[in-house]
Amino acid sequence: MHTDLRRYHRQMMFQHIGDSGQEKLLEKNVLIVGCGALGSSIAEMLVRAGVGNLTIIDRDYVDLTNLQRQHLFTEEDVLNHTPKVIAAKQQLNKINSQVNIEAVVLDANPNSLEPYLNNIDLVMDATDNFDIRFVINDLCQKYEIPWIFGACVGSAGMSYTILPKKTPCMDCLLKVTPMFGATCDAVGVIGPAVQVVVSYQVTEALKLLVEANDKLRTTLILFDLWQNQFQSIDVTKAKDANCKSCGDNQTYPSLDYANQQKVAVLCGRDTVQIRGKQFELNELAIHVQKFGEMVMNPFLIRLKLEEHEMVFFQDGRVFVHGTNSIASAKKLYYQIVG
Amino acid sequence: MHTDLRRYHRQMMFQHIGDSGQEKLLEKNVLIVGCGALGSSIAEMLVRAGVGNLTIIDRDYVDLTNLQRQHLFTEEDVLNHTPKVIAAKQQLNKINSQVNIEAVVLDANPNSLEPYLNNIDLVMDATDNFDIRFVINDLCQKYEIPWIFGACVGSAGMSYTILPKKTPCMDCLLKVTPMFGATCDAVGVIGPAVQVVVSYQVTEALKLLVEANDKLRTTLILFDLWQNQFQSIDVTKAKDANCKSCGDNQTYPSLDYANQQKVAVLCGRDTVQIRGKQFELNELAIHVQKFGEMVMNPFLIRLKLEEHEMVFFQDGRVFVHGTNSIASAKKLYYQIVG
Amino acid sequence: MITVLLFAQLQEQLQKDKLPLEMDRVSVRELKEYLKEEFGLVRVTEAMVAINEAYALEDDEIKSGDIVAIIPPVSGG
Amino acid sequence: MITVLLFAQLQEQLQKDKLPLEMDRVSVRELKEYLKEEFGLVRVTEAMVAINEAYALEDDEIKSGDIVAIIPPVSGG
Repeated sequence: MHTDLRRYHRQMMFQHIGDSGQEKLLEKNVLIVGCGALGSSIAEMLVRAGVGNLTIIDRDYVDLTNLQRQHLFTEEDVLNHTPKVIAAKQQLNKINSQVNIEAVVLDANPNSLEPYLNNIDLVMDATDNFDIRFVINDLCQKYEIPWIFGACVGSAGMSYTILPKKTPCMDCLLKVTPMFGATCDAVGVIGPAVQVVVSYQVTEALKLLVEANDKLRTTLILFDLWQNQFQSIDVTKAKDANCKSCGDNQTYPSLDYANQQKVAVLCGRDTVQIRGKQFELNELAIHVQKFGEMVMNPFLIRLKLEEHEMVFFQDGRVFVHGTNSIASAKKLYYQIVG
Repeated sequence: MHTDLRRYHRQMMFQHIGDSGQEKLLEKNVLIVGCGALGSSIAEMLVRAGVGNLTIIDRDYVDLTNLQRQHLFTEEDVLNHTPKVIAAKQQLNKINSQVNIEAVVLDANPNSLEPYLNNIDLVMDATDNFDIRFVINDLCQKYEIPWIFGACVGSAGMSYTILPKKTPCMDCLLKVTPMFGATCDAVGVIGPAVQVVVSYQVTEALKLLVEANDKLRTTLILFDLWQNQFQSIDVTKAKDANCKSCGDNQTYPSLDYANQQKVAVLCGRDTVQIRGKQFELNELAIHVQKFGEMVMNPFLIRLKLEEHEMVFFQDGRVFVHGTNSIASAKKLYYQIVG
Repeated sequence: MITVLLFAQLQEQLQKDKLPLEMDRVSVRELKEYLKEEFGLVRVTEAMVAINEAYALEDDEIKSGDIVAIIPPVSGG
Repeated sequence: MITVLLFAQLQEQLQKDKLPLEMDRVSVRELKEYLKEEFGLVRVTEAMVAINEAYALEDDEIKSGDIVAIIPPVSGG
C-alpha cells in the first residue's frame, strides 16, 4: 500500500471500519452529482475519510450567496467566478493529496450523466431539483448502483438510501415528480441543516463502502433543527411491484426522451427556452409571486427578476430573458420552480 | 451597516432569522474553547453565518491524524506544525473577511480562561476533557453566560445547552467529574459524528444569538450514527437545588485552587509532572493498557508510548517523560485519561 | 386528537410547525383534502405522509393519538 | 423485558449496542450493579441513565417494556 495510512488512524481505530475497512475505502469510486451546499461538504468528508476516487459534477460557479453554507469555497472563488467543482478540487487537493478527484463542469441530464456511471460504487445526490433526482433514480436502477438521496431547506432536511431492487425507490415514495419542490431560494436555509443531511448521507456511504450493509439505516430520516423535530420513517410499505423504475417491469420513465426537459438558446434574442413540466398557471402564480414582480394573463405569467425576466406559458414552455447561457437559465428555473 | 449583507441572503430569507436576526448575529461575541474537530467546524459555521466576533482558544498544533475529521486544516498546516487556532484563522479570513477573529494559543484553565469571558454572549464547548468542561460550567454560572456542551467519539455524540440558573448544569447531570471519558484516541471517531454534534451546537447557538429562546431545545441529544440510534432526553429532573455550581449556594468547586490540576516541568529531566485525579490503579490499568506496553506494581503504572513514557502514581501524580512542553504533556494526558 | 407535524414550505405557509386536530378516524386522503380546504395547503397532494414514523398510503387510516408527519418534497441541495 | 441501549466505550466493550434483559421492576442503581457484575462494565457507575428518553435518578424504577439508555461520559472533541 503506497498511501500513508497514519492519517486515517482515528478512523481505523473505529471498530466498525478498522484496517480492512480503510483499505476498502481507498479503492472505491464515488460519484457526487451536484457541488453546492450538500455536494461540497459530502466531498470534503469523503476526501478526509480517504475514499480513493471521487467524481464531482456541477454546472454552476461560486456566487457570494453560496458562502453562507457551502463549505470549501472562499471569497476569492467568488471574485474569480470559479466553477464550483474546480474550486472544490483545489481545496480538496490541499486537504488530501492522496485522493483522485475528477472535477467535471457539466449540466447533468440522462445523456450527459450516463457515461460517468461506469465503474461507480455509489452515487451521492447533492442536486437541487427532482427532475434530475428521478433521472438518477432510473440510472441507478438500470446499472444497479446504490444512491443516497439528500435534501434540505430552511432548518429542515431529509435523507434516504436507495438500494436497487431491494428498497423502495424514489418513484415508489413520490409516485410522481413533484411540481414544485421547496428550494433554499424560496424559504432560505441555515448551515446546520445542510451539515446534518450531509452527515447522515456520508455515514450511510461509509457503511456501504466498507460493506457493512447490515448496519445500513433502512428508514427515511426527516428533521427540523429549529423546531426540534426528528423522525425516522419506516418506508417498507411504499415498495411498489408495479413501479416503472424498480418494479417487475422496468421502463425507466425518466430516461425516456419524451419526458426530458428540453432546453434551447433562442438565437440572437438573449433568451433561453426551457420546455419543462406543464403547470396550472394559477398554482404557479402562488408559487412564483414571491420572487419578483409578477404580471399574468390567462395564457402566461411574466416574472420580473433583478437581472432577468421569465415568461411561463401554459404549455410548459419557459422563456428566460437576459441570458444566452443554458446553465444560467436552468439554474434560475430550478431556483424558482424547485 | 457597513457590512455587505447580500452574502447572508439565504439565511435572512429563513423566516426565524430574517433581517433583524442577521443584524443581531453581526453584533455578537462568541468564545469557542478548543479548536480540534468540534472547534474548527463550529468556527467555520459561525463565520459563514456572520457571527460578528469570535474568540478561539486552543493549545495544540495541527497533526497529520487531525485531517481525517478536523475541517479547515490542510496538509500544509501539518508540515508547518501550525497552531490550530492560527491555521483556523487563516482559512476563516479567506471565507469571511468581515468577521473579527481572535486566535489565542493558550492552555485553558480557570485562571487563563477567566479574562476571555468579558463581554461574551455565548461559550461553545469544543474541548476534549471533563476537567475543563467543569471549569467552563462554573465560570459560565459565575458570569451568567449560556454555554453549549458537545462531545463525540466513535460514531456517537451528544450535545446539551446550559442556561445559567435555568437549566440543570453539567454538575447536576454528572454529579462528579468522570474518571475516564471515552476519547477519540481510545475508540476512534468518524467525521459525520463530529459534524452532527457541531450542527446541533450551532443551531442552538443561532437561536440564542438571534434571541429566539422559546425555540431552544431543552433536551440532551444523544445519537449513534452507525447503530441508527437517536435519543432526545428530558433532563428537567436532574436539576439539583444543592448543586455547588448552579444551586442555591454556589461555591464553584472547579474554580477552587485545591481542585485544580497542577502541572510542573521537572527541570533538566525532560519530564512534565501533572498532579491530576487520584486513580484506582487497577481501574486505570484496564483503561490505559490499550495505548502501549504497560508494566505495573502496587505503587505505579508505567506506560510506554511511541515517543514518550508515562508513569501514573497512586497519589494522582503523573510523570510524562520525553518532553519539557506542558502543552504536549497535557495533550497526551487527556488523550489517554479522557 | 391527531397531531399533524408540518415541514418546510407547509410550515412557512401556516407559520406553525404543529397542528392539533380534533379528529378521530380519518384516511390520509381525507386529511389531505381537509388541510387543503381548511388551511389552503394546496401543495399537500404532492406530500408524503407518515403515521407514527411509518410511511402511509392514501387509504390508510389515522386514529386519535397518532402523530402524522406531512412531508412536502424538499428539493434544496 | 427491558431494552438497554449502550453507547461509546460500553458498546465497544460488549461488542453490541443493545442488551435485551429479562427483567421486571429494577432500580437504576440495581441495573448498574447488575451490568457491572454480569458484564464487567465497571465504568457504568459514572454513566448517566435515561428511561424512555427521560433522565433517571439512582432510585428510579425501570419496568418491563422500558428502553434504558446508558450514557457514559463521552469526552472526545
